[in-house]
Formats: sequence, structure tokens, C-alpha cells
Amino acid sequence: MRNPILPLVTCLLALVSTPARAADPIKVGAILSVTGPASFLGAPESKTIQMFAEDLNAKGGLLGRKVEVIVKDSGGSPEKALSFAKQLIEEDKVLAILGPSTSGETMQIKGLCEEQKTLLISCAAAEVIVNPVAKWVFKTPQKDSDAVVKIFQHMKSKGLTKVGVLSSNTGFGKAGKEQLEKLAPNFGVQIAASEVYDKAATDLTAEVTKMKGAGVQAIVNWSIEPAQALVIKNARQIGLTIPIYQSHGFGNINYVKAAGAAAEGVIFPAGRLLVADVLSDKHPQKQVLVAYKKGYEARFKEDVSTFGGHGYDAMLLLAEAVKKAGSTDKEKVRAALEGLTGLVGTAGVFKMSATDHNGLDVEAFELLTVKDGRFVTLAQ
Amino acid sequence: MRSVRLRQVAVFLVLAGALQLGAIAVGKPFWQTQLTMSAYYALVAVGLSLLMGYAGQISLGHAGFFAVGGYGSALLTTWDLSAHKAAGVLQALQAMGAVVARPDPFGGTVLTVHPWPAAVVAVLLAMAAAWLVGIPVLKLSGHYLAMATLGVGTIIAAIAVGTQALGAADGISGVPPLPLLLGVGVGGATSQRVANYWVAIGLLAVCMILLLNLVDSRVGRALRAIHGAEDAADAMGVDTARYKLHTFVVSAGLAALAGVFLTHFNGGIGPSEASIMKSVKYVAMVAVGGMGSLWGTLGVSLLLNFLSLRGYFGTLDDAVFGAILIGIMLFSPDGIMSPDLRRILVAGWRRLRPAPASVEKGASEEGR
Amino acid sequence: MAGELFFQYLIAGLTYGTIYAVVGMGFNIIYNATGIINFAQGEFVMLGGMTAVSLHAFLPLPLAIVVAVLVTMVVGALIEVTFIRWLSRPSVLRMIIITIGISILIREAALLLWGQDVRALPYFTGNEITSIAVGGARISPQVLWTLGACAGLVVLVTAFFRFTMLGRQMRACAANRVAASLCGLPTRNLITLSFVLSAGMGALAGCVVSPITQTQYGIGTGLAIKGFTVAILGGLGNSLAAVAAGLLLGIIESFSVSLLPTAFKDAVSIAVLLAILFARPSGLFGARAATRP
Amino acid sequence: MALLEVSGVSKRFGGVQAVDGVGFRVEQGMVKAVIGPNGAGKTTLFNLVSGFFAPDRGEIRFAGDPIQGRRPYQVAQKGISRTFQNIKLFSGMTALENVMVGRHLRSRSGFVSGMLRLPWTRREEAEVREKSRELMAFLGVEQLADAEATSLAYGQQRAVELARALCSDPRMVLLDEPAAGLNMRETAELAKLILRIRDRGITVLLVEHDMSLVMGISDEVAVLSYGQKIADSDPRSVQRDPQVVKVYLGEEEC
Repeated sequence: MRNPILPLVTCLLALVSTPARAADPIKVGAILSVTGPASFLGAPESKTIQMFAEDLNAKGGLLGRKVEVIVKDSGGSPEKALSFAKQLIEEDKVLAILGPSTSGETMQIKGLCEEQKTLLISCAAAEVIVNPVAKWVFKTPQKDSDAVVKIFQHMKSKGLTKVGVLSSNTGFGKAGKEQLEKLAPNFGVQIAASEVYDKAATDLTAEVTKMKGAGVQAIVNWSIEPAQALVIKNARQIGLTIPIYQSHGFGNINYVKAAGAAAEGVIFPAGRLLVADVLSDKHPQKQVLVAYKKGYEARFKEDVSTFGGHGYDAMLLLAEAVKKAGSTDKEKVRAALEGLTGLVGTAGVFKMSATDHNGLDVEAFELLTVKDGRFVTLAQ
Repeated sequence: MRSVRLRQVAVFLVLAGALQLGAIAVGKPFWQTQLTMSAYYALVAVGLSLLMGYAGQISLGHAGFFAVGGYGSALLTTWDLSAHKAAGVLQALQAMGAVVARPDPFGGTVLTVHPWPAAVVAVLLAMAAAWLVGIPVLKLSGHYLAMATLGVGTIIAAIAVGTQALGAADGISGVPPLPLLLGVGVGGATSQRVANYWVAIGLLAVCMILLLNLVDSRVGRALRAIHGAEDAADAMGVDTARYKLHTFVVSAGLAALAGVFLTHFNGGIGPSEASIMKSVKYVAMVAVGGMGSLWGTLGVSLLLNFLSLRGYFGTLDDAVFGAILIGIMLFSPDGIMSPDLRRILVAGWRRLRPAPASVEKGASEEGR
Repeated sequence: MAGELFFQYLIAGLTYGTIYAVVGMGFNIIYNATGIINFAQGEFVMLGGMTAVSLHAFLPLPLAIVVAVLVTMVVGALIEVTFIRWLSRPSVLRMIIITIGISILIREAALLLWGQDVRALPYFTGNEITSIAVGGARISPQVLWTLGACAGLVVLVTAFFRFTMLGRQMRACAANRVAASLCGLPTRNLITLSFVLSAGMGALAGCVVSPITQTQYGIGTGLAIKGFTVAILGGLGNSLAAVAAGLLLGIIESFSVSLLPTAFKDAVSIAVLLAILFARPSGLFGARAATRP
Repeated sequence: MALLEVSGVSKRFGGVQAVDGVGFRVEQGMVKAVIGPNGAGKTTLFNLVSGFFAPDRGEIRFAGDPIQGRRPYQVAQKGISRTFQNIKLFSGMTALENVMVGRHLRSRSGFVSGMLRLPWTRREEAEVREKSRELMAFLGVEQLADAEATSLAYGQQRAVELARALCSDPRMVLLDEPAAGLNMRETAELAKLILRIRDRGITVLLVEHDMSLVMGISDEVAVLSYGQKIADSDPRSVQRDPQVVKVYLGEEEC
């Protein structure tokens, strides 16, 4: 048996020799999937949060103290998210954790944040994050149920009753599918076919063919991943001309570019960020949206997306809560956050309460469509 | 030979203790959490090292068996059976204590399977799956075996992501702790961080003793014979198919055991635990640790998992892993435990300190 | 199932199938020359697509594709020279691990270079919604480009190996490297050439399928797994068999969607193909190099 | 009743009829040799008996029960062990460990008892180790016990492989060209060794080219040519058999 101890020692010694961290600014943790399968969510969120923090510090920070954001890249894996959450809470003693980007990761660390009494402001959309309400857990993206209501209202007005549902096999897709199946009867809508497709699919012709076979009058494609553009292209390519509804996960101009001409006429509910410059001046969100859009696009040379907006709202909610509480005591900041109303964010006007840790309602949504490759508000 | 093995395990335990005290001394007691998680992942790698290093069979689907163990115990300990409380069999199980009522995080009471029977069922389920799959799979060799195990891993991953009862993409959360003795439970409670660290290190040490004994026993010799010259082993009366199958089942069992404990420690499990990339990482750690070396694999997987879970490499985590993979495989094909790498380390170390004018002793070991 | 729907599923299956087939062929070319299973094969497809999209910003489409293929070929050669050339008698497992490491490094480099956004080449003819009727089913012309390109590649590769001098030399090197070098064949360069050829093929496939599948830095891994599946199930080393196995895999996947929930598409197709593998361990059409160690 | 009965055994590989209707008997305690020019089908016959190939036709009985078509490990369980033409020692293991694997059939500790190292397992291990050392001593190579098996000299590896074959206390041992590569002195020693093996009550079936070895120690000699048996009797009469001389024309140095 060769003597194994020498390399084992070298491995374990390497662990001990890492630097300690300084600790006077307000520390805020952020767990985002900057790389990996959900990088299109985490990357814009991370850039936005860091931009927000730098602007905040330039204006004197919070309560006179600098804000230090510690961003951890979970790569979309729940076990890393959990490990980072424990580090941020126990070691870095962060005031709050922003993110994670995906619902799956949020569900994994939700229990820990409750137990450790640490604020969690998630950028993931699934309704189950805040329903049933957990004391310390909030989320910035709009409610899936509101998006579904917006879509079904429009369908009802167009007399569409037989619908096909396609959703991606992610937390976002699963949450949307559940809400669609739950609320369909309320609007007299019958879901004739429902399929879950792989988030990394390379072609979905077979799936849309199944929809065509079911003779549906419209398709709802609930996904936040790039693969959703395939559904739109493939549907048009096999000759389906029925209306296609997307979810608020379509809020990234790259998806319109990916779907190209097929995206014309697609209808989807979204925050007003994507049509900021077209909004009327007296709209409450106009000023915030335009400022964020200009700042982001100037700084990062890439189009703004609603996903980045979720990061913006998370920082905004935290900053306002700390200002209102006038202290960095966790319990006070939490109570302040829960009491925030009339706060204008990119996803809508937040009205938090003890029973609603999302604070957005149907009004946060606007039905948008795509015309000549650009987002425009749908003329009702 | 037996004393050598016990001495090694004792040294490992002392090292683990030193690491823990070192962490606390440096003001980082929290490292124990990541070390605990890494210890459970190391258990999977060590089990795989038995299969790959000794029986010479590759498996690209071991994350699948980890997931069967994890999901099995997670499902059984969170599935609320109170709906069919009246069923006779349920009452019997409840009487035996196999099914218990416990408070759920939102104030209600839930009737679920007790974590221990759930753990036993989950591990047995994984071993049964390995048995069923192993019989046809192990007739194949080389690339075909890699493909078949990759296929099995893909199927398990697709089921984990696709099944509504397993929480689809969100996985299962809210898994209760696995109760051990004197109130200690395998779970995320920060108060029990030290206890959990020693539970993980203890489990790893016990499995190492068992595996080291096995490797040095009749069965171990038969496995190494199969790896050395399979048809000669056959002629010596070794039923090679049965031994390969049993090793496959044992290593799958160890992976499932790790899945059960880590799922309780994390309080949940997600479909990413069953992904192919995870299986690939386990295989890589075995190769980097040295194909036939259980200790090498243990050391490497502890270190790599710890660094990845601590997020030291930030967004470059995968890139660093890829670089380490290539580096070790190019320069030291037998992994870090190979004699030539040790010769380089020893030579380097000797050059550092002012060596007495002793003549350089010719290294007697031959590379394998 | 109505005739028209059947045909639609069939065409969808063929589209998936050709993508898998081309990646599978890439596996075989390198395997034939070196006995190595190159897990970085999927990355060549990704590199081809991504480079072509970047070049298309200032080059006309056909030129962008050609240059992208050449660039990927150079990358293939560089990889072989830096990582693989100087290894003496590498074991199967060691090679699999090294190629896995290479695929991870290429993927991370692509992330740093191009970011995480999704990009795609424009459709070669028409745009996203143009579709033509073929036997009752409506498909995008891009599917025909893909089928045509893949068929062309198959013919080119088979002809290259059978009729050209270089092709025969590579086959000799694959059959017995020592004997080939004894006959004065430059075996080292032939192996590099196999990487170059395989990289070029992957890149061309990447460009042709980019409008259909969209290209992102991470698509390589998924394609590599499908390509590996196809190469093994066709019979390792047998390129024509890989094409047949690829089409079969695509069709099984497509029709499994029509019967079962899509979520289990991969599970069903792998289960069916594992059943075949257990029945015929040397692959559907028998591995050409059954004696390959 | 003969210990080994081979009757009407045939085996074809594609176009080549390697073994064609061969039959012979080996009595308990006998040294039987099978000789013939290269390609006569000797090794194929050997592999048929030891279970590596299944015969197309014909029957092989060992101590009365049929063993044709059985897996090699099942044939070994019946009490037949063998050596290989090109030595097949286990790489990565010491010589002693190689021989101990030979003892596999005579020991029974499994996965669980191996892991737990139960008392009886430890006793069995000691017994296996002792028996293996004793056999290595019998072959005069006990000082090589802890050396890496595959890095030993050629002759030493042959001895270790033979020790391994004997370690399962077989009733019959199949020796596949044991004298290959040995010089005159080593062959003479090998002859004495084979006789000592027979004196331990082990029947020996030998495939060999070296006439001096075969004729000296064999009780019976069977001669194969192009897969067919052309002679099968005591060494003296086989040497004078006109057919055998024709097959070996000019090679025989009396």
C-alpha cells in the first residue's frame, strides 16, 4: 500500500491559507447564476445590482455607510446556492441576500433564510416562493397568476377557448403551467394539450406538431429560456397561424431577434421597462425606467431586459427599506420592507404587506406585442 | 497488513480534526459546512474509485444513483400520507414507528415516513436499480459500458426533472433532519454544525475502513485480477460477471448513501444532482486522485468540492476544474498518487531545505 | 395519426437526426484515426456557429461560414498539437478525461469571448417564417439545407476515405499505427489531420444548423452526448452507421413526443437505444474496428 | 472410468476447421501429452476443454459430468486449472497475491465478510497465504513473493503461473506449452517438476512442442494434425507410428 499521507497533507494545507475579509460597510449578499444554464438571468441581474450599488455609493451610500455587494455565482445549481447562502449569512453577516435567479435555488435556501432570520429578496418568479408567505422571504418579479389573468382576459375578449400550453422544464415553466391550469376554468378556457419541453432543446417541431394535432385555437408558451424562440419559429414554419402568447419571461429583445420575423404579432404581458421611451410622460414609472435603461445600455453596451430589472428592484426595495428603518437591524429593515408602498420599480409600483411579499398586482403588467422587431404596447 | 490500514484511517481522522481546529482558530468555523458537504461527495467518488480503479469498470451515470438515494429519502420523508390515514397498513407502520406525524414548516402536521426507514428503502432502491441495470450493462466493455451508464444516468435525470411528484425542476425541499443519537440530527441546523462535520467524517472513515478491508480481501484480489487479466481470472474460478455486478451494486449503494445523508443535511435535493456533468465530475476526481488509490480520490474530491462550494473561483469554477483535469492527466497519468509525481514533490522539497551532503538515494519504486 | 401529421413528425425527426448524425460522424473520424473518443466534438459545432455569427457582422454569409470553418479547423489542430500529440500510448479513460477537460475549457473561453447571449445565423433562404410544403407537411427550407449539407458531408467524407491517397493513409494509420509508420506514413500529422477534418465538419454543421437551433456558448455538451450516443449505437468507427443511427435516434425522439409527454423524450430514446445495444453489443451495424482495444 | 473423456469434438472458426472430431481419454493420475505441428489445433482443443470456446459438436466429460460449453470459471470449479501459452499474470499485484487468487475456489469470504474482516475471514486469509507460500516454495520461487509479478524474469513468471494453477488443489492441470522459451537445463528441471506434480495425485494434460520433454515423462501421447487425431498411445509406439513420422518428417531427432 503506497504511503498516501504526503499528498493528502498538501491538499488539506491548501485549504487553510486563505485571506480574511474587512467588515465596516453594509454588506449585502447576492447569489446569481452568472454562468451556467440560467446565465441569461444571472448575468444582467449581477451587472444591474453592481451598477446600482456603485451609483448609491457615489451618492453617499446608505445611512452614510458604503454598501458592499458580495456576488456569488451559483451557476444555477441549488447545492452551491445553499453553500453560498450559509457563507453569506454566517460568515459575511450580510444584511440581506438578493437573488437567486431561479425558483429551484430559491426554494432550497428559503428555509435557511427563515431559520437564520435573514432577508431574502428573490429575483425568481415562481408564485410558491411567497405563497404560503414566509416571514423573511420576498420576491421582485411580478406574480405568475397576474400574468395568466392578463393573458386569459385577452383570450376571452377574442373568444379563444381551446388552448395548447407549452412550458419549459424549469422552475419558471412549472410555476406558470400550474397557474395556467388553475385559472383556466375561471375564464372558460379549456387546455386541450399541455407539454413540458427541455430548456436546452435544439428543435421543437415535434412539440408544435402535437399542438397542431390537438387543433388548439391559440398557444401559450411559458418559458424564460432562449429555447422559447424555437417554439414561435417552429409553429410558424409548420404553418400554424393561430395567435401565440408568451409569458413575462419573453422580456428580452434578444428573444425577438432570435425568433426574427416569426415574432411579429406575439402577445405577452410584461413590465413597462421594454417600452419605457414610448410611455406617456405622466406615467409614474417613466422616469425610473428611462434612467435605468439609459444607464445600463450606456455602461454595458447591451440591451436592457426585464430580468436585469428584477435585480434593480431588489436593490431598490432593500435601499428604501434601510432608509425607512433608519438602521441596519434585520428585524427593523424587514418590518420596513413589509410596509413599503407606492415604491416605483422597473416591474411596477410595489405595495408590500404582511400577506403579500411581492407587492405587485395585475396593474404591473401591460400587454405588449412585437411589431417590426420591436416591443410595442398592444392597442386594446 | 491490517495495522497499516488502521494507521492510515487514524491519520485521516487526526488530519480532519486538525483541519477543524485550524478553521476555528482562523475564525472560519463555517468551513465545516462546506467540508461536510465535500465529505459526502467524496464518499461517492471513493465508491466509484472501487468500481473504476479495482474492477476496471467505468460509470458515467453515478450521479443518477446519488439522486435515486437522495430523491428516494426526500420523497418518502416529505410525502404527506395523512390523506389516507385510515388505511390499515398505514396504522401498522405508524405503530411500528416507521411512519411518524411531525410539524411541517408552515404550522400544520404532516404524516410522513420516518427518515431512517426512508433512508434504508432509498439505498436499497438504488442498489436494486444498479442490480437490474448492471446485469445487461456489465456485459459491455470500454466505450460501450461508458455509453450504457451514461444512458442510465440520462434516464434517471430525465425522470427527476420530468416528474411532478419529484417537484420537477424545483426538486424537493423541506426534508426533515435524519435523527441520530443524543438529539443530534443530520440537518442544516447551525447549532449542530460541529456534530454534522464529525458525522460526515465518521461515515467517510467507516466506509474507508470497509473498502480498504475489501480491497485487501479475497474479493479485492479477485477484482484486481479481473482488472489485470480478465480471462486468466475467469480460468482461476472467478465468476467475473457476478463480481463486476456486485461491485457496481456496492458502489451505487455508497453513492445512494451519500445522496441520503447530503439531502438531509441540505434539507432538500434538486435535479441538478442527477445531471450528466455531475457524473463526469465524479469520474474526473477518481482519475485525478489516481485510479487505484482510494486515499488519492478522497483527498482530491475533498479539496475540489470544497473549493467549488466555497466559490473561490467565482465564475471560473468550471474552467479551473477543466484545467486541473487536463493538467493532472497530462503530467501525471496515474493521478496525484503516482510515484513519479511524488518523486517530483520529494525532489522539490529536498531542494528547498539545505540538503546535507547525502548522496541522492535512487528511488526504488517502479511506476505502475 | 393523420398522414400529414405523420409526415410532419418524420421531417422533424430527420432534422434532429441529421444534427446528431454529423456530430456522431465527427466522433468517428477522430476515433478511427486515434481510438480517442473526443468529448470536445460538440464544442467544434458551437465554435463554428459562434464564429460565423461574429464574422457575418462584416462578411457576406457564405464567406463568413467558410472562414468560420477554417478558423475552427485551426483550433482543432492547435488542440491536437498542444494536448494530444506528445502523449505516449494514452489509455482510453485518460483520453476521455482530457477531452472532457478540453471541452470545458473551450466552453468557458466562448463564454468569456461572446458572453451568454443567444445568437443565430440568418436563414439561408427566406426567414424565420418561410415554409414550403413537402408531402403535406410544411417545413422551413433550412431543414433542406441541413439535410443537403449533411448528405454532402457524408458523401465527401466517404469519398475522401475511400478514394483519396490521404484518406487511405489515414485509414491505414487507424488500422495499425505502428505498421503505418513503418511504411513511412507521417502518423503524427495524420492524427492532427483527423482532428482538423473533424473540427471542420463540426463547424460546418454548426453553421448550417445555427438558424434552426440557435447558438449559445453552452450547446456543445448536449450535442456531444447525443453524438457519442449515435457513434456508439451505429457501431464505433463506422461513419455511415453513425448517420443511420443518428436519423434513427431523431425519428424515435420525434415520434416518442407524439405518444408520450415531451419531458421524457430523452429518456424514451435512450431506453430504446440501450435495448438495442444490449441485444447487439457491437452496435446496430457492427463496429468496423471491432478489435479496437 | 477415465477422469477426462473427449469424444467427437469439432470447432470451426469461419473457414478454418480448427478441431475436427477429436476424441481421447485421460486416466486419473496420468501424464498425457498432446503434440502436433503449429496450427494442428492443440491450443484450440485446450481452450475447448477449459471452457474458453464452446465446441460446435461433440462432448467433453470430466469425472462423468459434461463440461462442454461451460464458462471457464465453472470448468475450474469442477477441478481443472490451467496455465497460458503467453503467460497471463495479474498486473499490479505481487507474485504472492497472484498465487493467492489461484486459491479463490478453495476459499469463500464474500463482499460483506471481506469488508468486516470477520474472525473466520482472517483465519481463512492466513490459511490461503500459507498455502500459497508453500506452493511457491514447492516451485522454488518463494523468495519472489513480494515482487511485482509482471516485472519478474520470464522463467520466474512461468513458475508463479504454475504455482497459481496448482493453488486451487485441482484434480487435473492443463499446461499450455510450459517448456516454451526454456533452455535444455530448465526443460529437464520442468520434467522433474511435472512428475512431482503427478506424484501429488494431480493428473497432467500437456500441450507441447519439445519432444525431449514429452517423450520422457508422458504416459500417453496424442498427436494432432490439421485438427484431426492421427495417433494416441504410449510414447514408444507413437514415435514409430509411420503417420506421425510423415507429419513430423525430418524434424524428429531420435
